[in-house]
Amino acid sequence: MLEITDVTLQYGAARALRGVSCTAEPGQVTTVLGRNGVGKTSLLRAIVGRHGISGGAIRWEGADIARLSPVLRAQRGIGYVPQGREVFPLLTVRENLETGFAALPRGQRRIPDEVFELFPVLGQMMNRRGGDLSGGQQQQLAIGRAMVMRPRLLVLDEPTEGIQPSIIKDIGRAITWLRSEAGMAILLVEQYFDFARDLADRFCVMDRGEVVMSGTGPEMSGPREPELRRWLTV
Amino acid sequence: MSRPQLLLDGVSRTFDGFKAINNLSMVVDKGELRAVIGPNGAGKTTMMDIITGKTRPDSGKVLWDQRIDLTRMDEADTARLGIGRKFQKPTVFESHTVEDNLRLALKGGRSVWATLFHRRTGPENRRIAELLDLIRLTEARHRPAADLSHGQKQWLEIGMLLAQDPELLLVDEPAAGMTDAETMWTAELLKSIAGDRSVIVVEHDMEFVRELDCRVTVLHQGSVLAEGSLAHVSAMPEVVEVYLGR
Amino acid sequence: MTRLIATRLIDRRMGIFLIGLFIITVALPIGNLWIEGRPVPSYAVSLMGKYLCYALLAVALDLVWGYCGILSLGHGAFFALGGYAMGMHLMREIGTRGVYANANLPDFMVFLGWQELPWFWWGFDMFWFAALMAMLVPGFLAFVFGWFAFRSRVTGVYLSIITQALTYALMLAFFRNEMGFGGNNGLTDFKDILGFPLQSDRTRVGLMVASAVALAGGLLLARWITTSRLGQVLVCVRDAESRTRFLGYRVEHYKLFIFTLSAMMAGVAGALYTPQVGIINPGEFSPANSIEIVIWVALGGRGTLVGAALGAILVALAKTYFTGWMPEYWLFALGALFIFVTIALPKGVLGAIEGGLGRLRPRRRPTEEVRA
Amino acid sequence: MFLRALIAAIGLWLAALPAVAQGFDDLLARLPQGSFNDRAAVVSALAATGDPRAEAVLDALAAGELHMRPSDGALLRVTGRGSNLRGVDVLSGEAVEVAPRSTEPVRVNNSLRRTVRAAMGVLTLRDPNPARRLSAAEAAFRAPDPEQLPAIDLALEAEEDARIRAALTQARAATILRSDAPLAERLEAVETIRARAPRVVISALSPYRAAAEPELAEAAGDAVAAAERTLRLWSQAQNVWFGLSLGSVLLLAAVGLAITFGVMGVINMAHGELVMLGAYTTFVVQNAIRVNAPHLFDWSLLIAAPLAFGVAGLVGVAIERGIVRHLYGRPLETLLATWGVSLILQQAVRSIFGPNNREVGNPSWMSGAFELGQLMITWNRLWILVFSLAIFAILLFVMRRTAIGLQMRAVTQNRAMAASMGIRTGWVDAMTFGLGAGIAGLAGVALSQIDNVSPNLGQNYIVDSFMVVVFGGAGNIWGTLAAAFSLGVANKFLEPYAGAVLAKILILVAIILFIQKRPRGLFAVRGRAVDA
Amino acid sequence: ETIKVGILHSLSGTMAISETTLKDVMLMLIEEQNAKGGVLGMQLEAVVVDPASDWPMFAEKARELIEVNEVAAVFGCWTSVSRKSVLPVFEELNSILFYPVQYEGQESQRNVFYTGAAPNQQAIPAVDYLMNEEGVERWYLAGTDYVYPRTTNQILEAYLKANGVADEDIIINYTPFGHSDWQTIVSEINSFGSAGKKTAVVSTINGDANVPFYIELGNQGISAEDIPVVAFSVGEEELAGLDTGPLVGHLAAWNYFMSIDTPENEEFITAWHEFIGTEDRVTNDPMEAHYIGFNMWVKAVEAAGTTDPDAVIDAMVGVAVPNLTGGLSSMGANHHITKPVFVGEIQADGQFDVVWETPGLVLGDEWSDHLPESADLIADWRAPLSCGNFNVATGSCGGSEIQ
Ligand SMILES: Nc1ncnc2c1ncn2[C@@H]1O[C@H](COP(=O)(O)OP(=O)(O)OP(=O)(O)O)[C@@H](O)[C@H]1O
Ligand SMILES: Nc1ncnc2c1ncn2[C@@H]1O[C@H](COP(=O)(O)OP(=O)(O)OP(=O)(O)O)[C@@H](O)[C@H]1O
Ligand SMILES: NC(N)=O
Ligand SMILES: [Mg+2]
Ligand SMILES: [Mg+2]
Repeated sequence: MLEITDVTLQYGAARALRGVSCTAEPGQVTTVLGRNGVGKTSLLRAIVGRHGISGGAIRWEGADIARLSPVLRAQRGIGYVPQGREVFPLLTVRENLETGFAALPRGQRRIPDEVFELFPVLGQMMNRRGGDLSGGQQQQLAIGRAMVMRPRLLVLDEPTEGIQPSIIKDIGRAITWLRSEAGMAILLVEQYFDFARDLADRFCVMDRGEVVMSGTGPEMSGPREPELRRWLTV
Repeated sequence: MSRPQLLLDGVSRTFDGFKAINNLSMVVDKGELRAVIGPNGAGKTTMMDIITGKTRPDSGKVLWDQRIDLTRMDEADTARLGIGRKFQKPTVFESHTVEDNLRLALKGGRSVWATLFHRRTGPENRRIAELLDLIRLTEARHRPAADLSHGQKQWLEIGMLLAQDPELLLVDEPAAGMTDAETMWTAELLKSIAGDRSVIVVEHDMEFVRELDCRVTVLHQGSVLAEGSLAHVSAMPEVVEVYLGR
Repeated sequence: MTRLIATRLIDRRMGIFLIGLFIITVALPIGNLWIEGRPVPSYAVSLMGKYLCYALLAVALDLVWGYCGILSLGHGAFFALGGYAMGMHLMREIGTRGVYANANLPDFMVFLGWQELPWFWWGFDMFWFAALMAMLVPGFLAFVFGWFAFRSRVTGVYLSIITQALTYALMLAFFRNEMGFGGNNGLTDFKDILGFPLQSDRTRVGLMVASAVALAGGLLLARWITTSRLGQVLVCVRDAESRTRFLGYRVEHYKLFIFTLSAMMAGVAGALYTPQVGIINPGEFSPANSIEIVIWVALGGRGTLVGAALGAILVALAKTYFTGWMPEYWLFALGALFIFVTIALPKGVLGAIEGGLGRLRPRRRPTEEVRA
Repeated sequence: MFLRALIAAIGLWLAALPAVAQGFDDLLARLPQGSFNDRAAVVSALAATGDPRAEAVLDALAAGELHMRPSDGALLRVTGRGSNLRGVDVLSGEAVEVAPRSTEPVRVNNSLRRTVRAAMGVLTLRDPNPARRLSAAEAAFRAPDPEQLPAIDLALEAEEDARIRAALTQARAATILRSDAPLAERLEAVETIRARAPRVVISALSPYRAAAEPELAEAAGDAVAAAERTLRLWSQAQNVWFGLSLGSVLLLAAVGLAITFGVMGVINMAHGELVMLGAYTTFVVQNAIRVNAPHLFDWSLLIAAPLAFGVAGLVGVAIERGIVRHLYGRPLETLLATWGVSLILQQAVRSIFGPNNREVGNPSWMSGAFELGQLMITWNRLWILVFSLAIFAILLFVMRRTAIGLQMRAVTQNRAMAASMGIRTGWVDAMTFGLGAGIAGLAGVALSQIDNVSPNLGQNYIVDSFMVVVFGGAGNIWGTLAAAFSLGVANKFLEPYAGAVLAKILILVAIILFIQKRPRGLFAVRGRAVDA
Repeated sequence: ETIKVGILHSLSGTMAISETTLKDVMLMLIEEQNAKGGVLGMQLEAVVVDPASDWPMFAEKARELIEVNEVAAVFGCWTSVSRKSVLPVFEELNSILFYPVQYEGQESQRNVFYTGAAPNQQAIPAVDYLMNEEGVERWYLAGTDYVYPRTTNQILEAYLKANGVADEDIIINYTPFGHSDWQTIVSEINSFGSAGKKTAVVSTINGDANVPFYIELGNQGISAEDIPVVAFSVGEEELAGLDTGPLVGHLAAWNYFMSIDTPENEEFITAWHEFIGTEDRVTNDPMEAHYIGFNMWVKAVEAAGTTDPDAVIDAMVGVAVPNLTGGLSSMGANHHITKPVFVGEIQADGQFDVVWETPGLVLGDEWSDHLPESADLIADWRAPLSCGNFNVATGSCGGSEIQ
């Protein structure tokens, strides 16, 4: 289980997170919502170790990982799909996927079939360079690449951005599958409300670097929905 | 009758043997708002690259205002003709402040001498304030663009596009990374611009496209699969098959 | 309005630097010429003059590299061309005082058995012509070179390496006696400039002051450009060239403008340098020299103008001092200095000074370009 | 038996010439004096006396060890210097005491040595050792002397070895040509010589193009012209070979940089110094071998190669961990820091090994040349070409086919994302830089065979190697290969016409122009990712 | 109180390879002189600076030595361009420079004493030797592209043609500094040399480029007996970096060889080995030049009784000191010295074996008689002429030195 307590994060003098707490449990999807610039990405960056935190604790599977390097966190089973895709532009699609092997023991170094079932286009474009793919294809590659790592915690930053509707649906199905079949803990940042609501077991809403509201998935469409929607409008 | 602002005729482009654009033809009238949808990799962004002169087509014609051949122009030329573009992946000038990003985009002299002797004017300042307000970055106006979040950069790009005041706006996925409410608001904004200006929008968010309420072109494998109202195209089984899904 | 321009041009760091420069230009001559016992040896005067030329050269490079992202590894070529233009004039000034006492031909031509002055030496007997050429020749070369390269969108390391190829080719060409520029020895043994003997202290002081004025002028001009809208466009080109095009700016024009201007500044620096060191030879074209200019700028602080000037002076000073103080080990010291500055002072010497003083508001350094 | 007869025959013949009809001792006394030309005559005469002591005298003379003791005019063979000075009386063969500076050397120069060799050739034409007979025949061909004709004829008669017979026939032809034999015989000689390699033909027959007899002049002219035509054809092949060989040197110098600069994007100004370290490692290894195990000398390069890889690689790792690591994200500043490193390494080598060139020898398998048609192929160039291609192949394999190669590329394209994929970026960075540096070290081993081993070694290659990597297209290892060889070959085709300086200028201008056409090098990495 | 002596040799950069040794030998000479009681009863103090193979820096450092350190004389420079760069400084500040390297001539300056060879002390005798003793008729002049080779070759070309060598029997070829790929040129030499006439190569190839040149020569099997190479810039120091086995018999012309067997030389070599701490280091011609120059300076200072430059310059002319090859070298009125000329053949041990020498000492000819422009010029720094470029045809002192 991932437990985030009271985390603060700064860019120079500017604070992006002010005492954020939330959790993500295996077999559950936790979604983080919030307007632009409220600190969602910053929170994920804190979790995967892209950016150091200046206060609070991040615990994963019982151990404090806040001081660990991103590599060690990856090796502890944290997979990351960043905002903006960040595929390796000059590696082929195959090679991009194979970068996921680094954190795996030797015996498990193969690309799971689910990746190609979910994103058939990747299978067709195995030898094309990642950077040449279309925006949506790159997004699919980024998700596929994280799946190759077979993580126990999957951190997704707006994974539906730029993806065609039919595949969004597939991604939704995939997340459900990963959650229930593979028992993964999933932390999902999402702007696309309906998509988030369909998947969420838990949610939290951020504003100006703080968690301002949280609850269970079903609560997203209930009496609390108007309040929730208010946090998402300007 | 309306005059075609932009005409693509039989445009093709191949990358290493892969046909990204395949005999694509399309007409956009002056003042028209047009939505372009289609699966990932259908060639939407590449089409914009061709219109703006970033990519040269292997064959086919691209006509601006019925007479100017865009395939011979480079990016700066097309921008000067009045074609503005927002990119799928937000790209802003990171070491400039938000305000300066807008100022640099603002319509005006683009030559070396003009910029060397440029002075700020009252109207210019007012327009900047207006735009900042519109994209809700007034507070961040003095921050370097590098410090913005992903979504904020999207907004800044939209602001820069508006600042250019172009004849034709090419808008690649404006709603990505926006909340639903912002998405709707953006749709309103684009609708209000159309009429005066021509607009081509690429988006995967069907709610947004519905809100635009305009003619929709569906691209698939580099050519037009269907064209018509959203209701019309989304009822077509091919479109459902390759794009919308079940 | 003038106040406005002044504040735009002279921020705190520029102000402090110009004041320092002014003090030096006043104090050194006084100490050298008018105070009893001459506390300032002539040695120090011409040394300072040389440093100031280097500083101007560094400012020229900072203009293209720091603000427009063009890493020129061939700026020494423009400097050297300026130097040669002035050197040619000084050669012509020698007249019949050369060893072969030939009124028309410089010594090396007599020696090579040339009968008449080649056409490209015509006009260099006039100072104004040489001074003009010191700017126009580097400017023209930069213009032609840049016109092709920028139009073909040669960028990054590719541009850097062809600028290096340019200066390397020029070095080899100037080595050749057939070129008519004195071969490997270059031009030396100058006598006087504008009628003033080069060996007199007053002339030396005059040249140093001229260099200081040129440096101050260069700095202010560079500052004026970089703080204008054009300067902002240059930064756009540096950070996201392609995006700049989509806004309708013709990137190649901007690059060409700044590159040519910078080459002309480098030419001026070279023209002032030659009479002060007394020799100009193809060694100035060597790629290593051009790399050293980049080193000055990086050390002082890229994209700061004043930092570039400071970096040039510091490195030159360190070299002068170290080569005399520990001739056998000075490379260790200089190498260590470079490493130390890069690692410990990421914003260059200027950044460190300002950070250390802490009084000046922290100015954001423009982010680096991602890949050279 | 035969020898004696031969010598007697020559002796008789020579006796007819009054100038040289002198006693052996007389001649010996005249050996140390006069001009080299005078003494050449004395040498011939000495050989002609047939005196068996002549061989010892001439042998010592050819070796440059013949001294004369002014006190009594005795001829000694003196070897060694200083305290190891040893003397032997050449005539008696007895050891004698010699004090320093008590004797004067009998000077030999190249032309005298040639005469001595020819004179001794007469003595060795019938030597039991076939190799000596062959070289005697060759010597007779190169310095034909009509006076030796009878000796050659006799030798030819008795010779059984086909190769030596052929050589003797050639020698005979050359000698006849030089003599005043009848025209028909001399024309026949021209035909005989024509069969030899073109260069030899030119050298042997050119003088006769101006012969008094028009037929002879024409025949010689024909033969020379034909030989020149053949050579001109071959010279194109030769240019290609020279070009490939120059290309292999460029490739060696650049291939390490193709990693540190091309792949990692680090402007590594210390690259040349890493090459230099490899060369110095070779020097140290050879020195150790010379002192401790001279029989291993031929293996010295093979021993040095892994060590050079290790030394340069470790220094590379140290540079990466100590300096470059702090500069990812500010790639241009690596230029400043690595320039500093390069200054320090240069001065360190200068302080430790001194500023002078150090001697690194060629093992026997890297010395000399062989001929392929009319191509002269030197072994060291050939091995260097092979070596550079082998390094290239290994490198290509590592980068393209191994997990670490994939990780190297991933890390350099996006360090943060690679870390998030669980790739140990620090380790991979160190290994990548270390690999590039190690390969630079290997290049140093090869370059030590054809260039100076001095503190300046690195500086001589740095500009060229950046040029090659960039011209080929940074980031593309194949590009580096193509660039190295195309620049090499182009250079070598230009050089004969333009001269070395102008050729180099032209190449530089060509690079500038070529980059206008292909702004990202020969093998540009193209596609969306790069023009964004 | 001490007398300061400046040492202006590059200790870093491309020329360090040659010049560092000269700095060391100067330190040794000064140390020895101090052990003998110094000069004028004062100890000498060496001031070492590093001009870093950078020509303008030579001028800067020269000025520093004279103005700041107030040295009595400077021993320094190697390349001609470095000398050209410092000339105005020595003239302006009226100090003394000893220049120890063989050079192209065409210069005589009041403040400079040229202890290296002028072309007539090296190039011309060497060519004479090849013509007369080896019967060479065809000439390949290979040089690095800079002033010394260019001038030397120009003089040689004039000289050869005057001696009846035809145009087509001379090739002049230049290569850039540090040229390392000699395949084409060596093979061209090979072709040029196989035209049936005795051929020789005259090499003015400089410094670093020599090692790869000789390696290629050896590997392409060009032996000295076929095509001898005579070099003017290759000495013991350069050979130390080479396996000389394949090069035996190739030639060099100098005024000194380490192998020359005289008591003075033996003493010098012993002292050198002791000073430098290893038996591996060789001695060479420019070292001897400094040895001669330094001893001349000491003698002139003692004679003048002062280190005042004017007095010393006047006292220098006519000073004679033993050289290391058994003769007595003296300073001419043209500020060049008299030296014997030796032609030596390379031996397998990296030393040279003298095969020929001039019968007596030869005075350096500052203005070559073989070039029309300088044939009428002479230098004589004694009063009343006191001129570095006196034109005997016009009877006037043309040029910079007259006031
Ligand atoms: N430079 C290139 N090299 C190779 N293939 C390319 C290149 N540019 C585009 N493509 C290919 O062309 C196709 C069209 O790409 P494009 O970016 O236009 O798609 P798109 O319609 O914008 O998709 P998305 O909705 O995902 O943004 C893709 O399959 C892409 O891989
Ligand atoms: N590198 C940075 N340096 C300085 N400030 C930053 C940086 N990155 C983000 N910020 C600021 O931190 C705040 C939080 O940014 P973050 O990227 O976490 O937002 P977000 O919630 O992910 O927004 P979006 O929905 O637009 O992606 C924003 O105000 C942003 O301006
Ligand atoms: N004087 C020389 N050898 O440069
Ligand atoms: Mg975000
Ligand atoms: Mg797209």
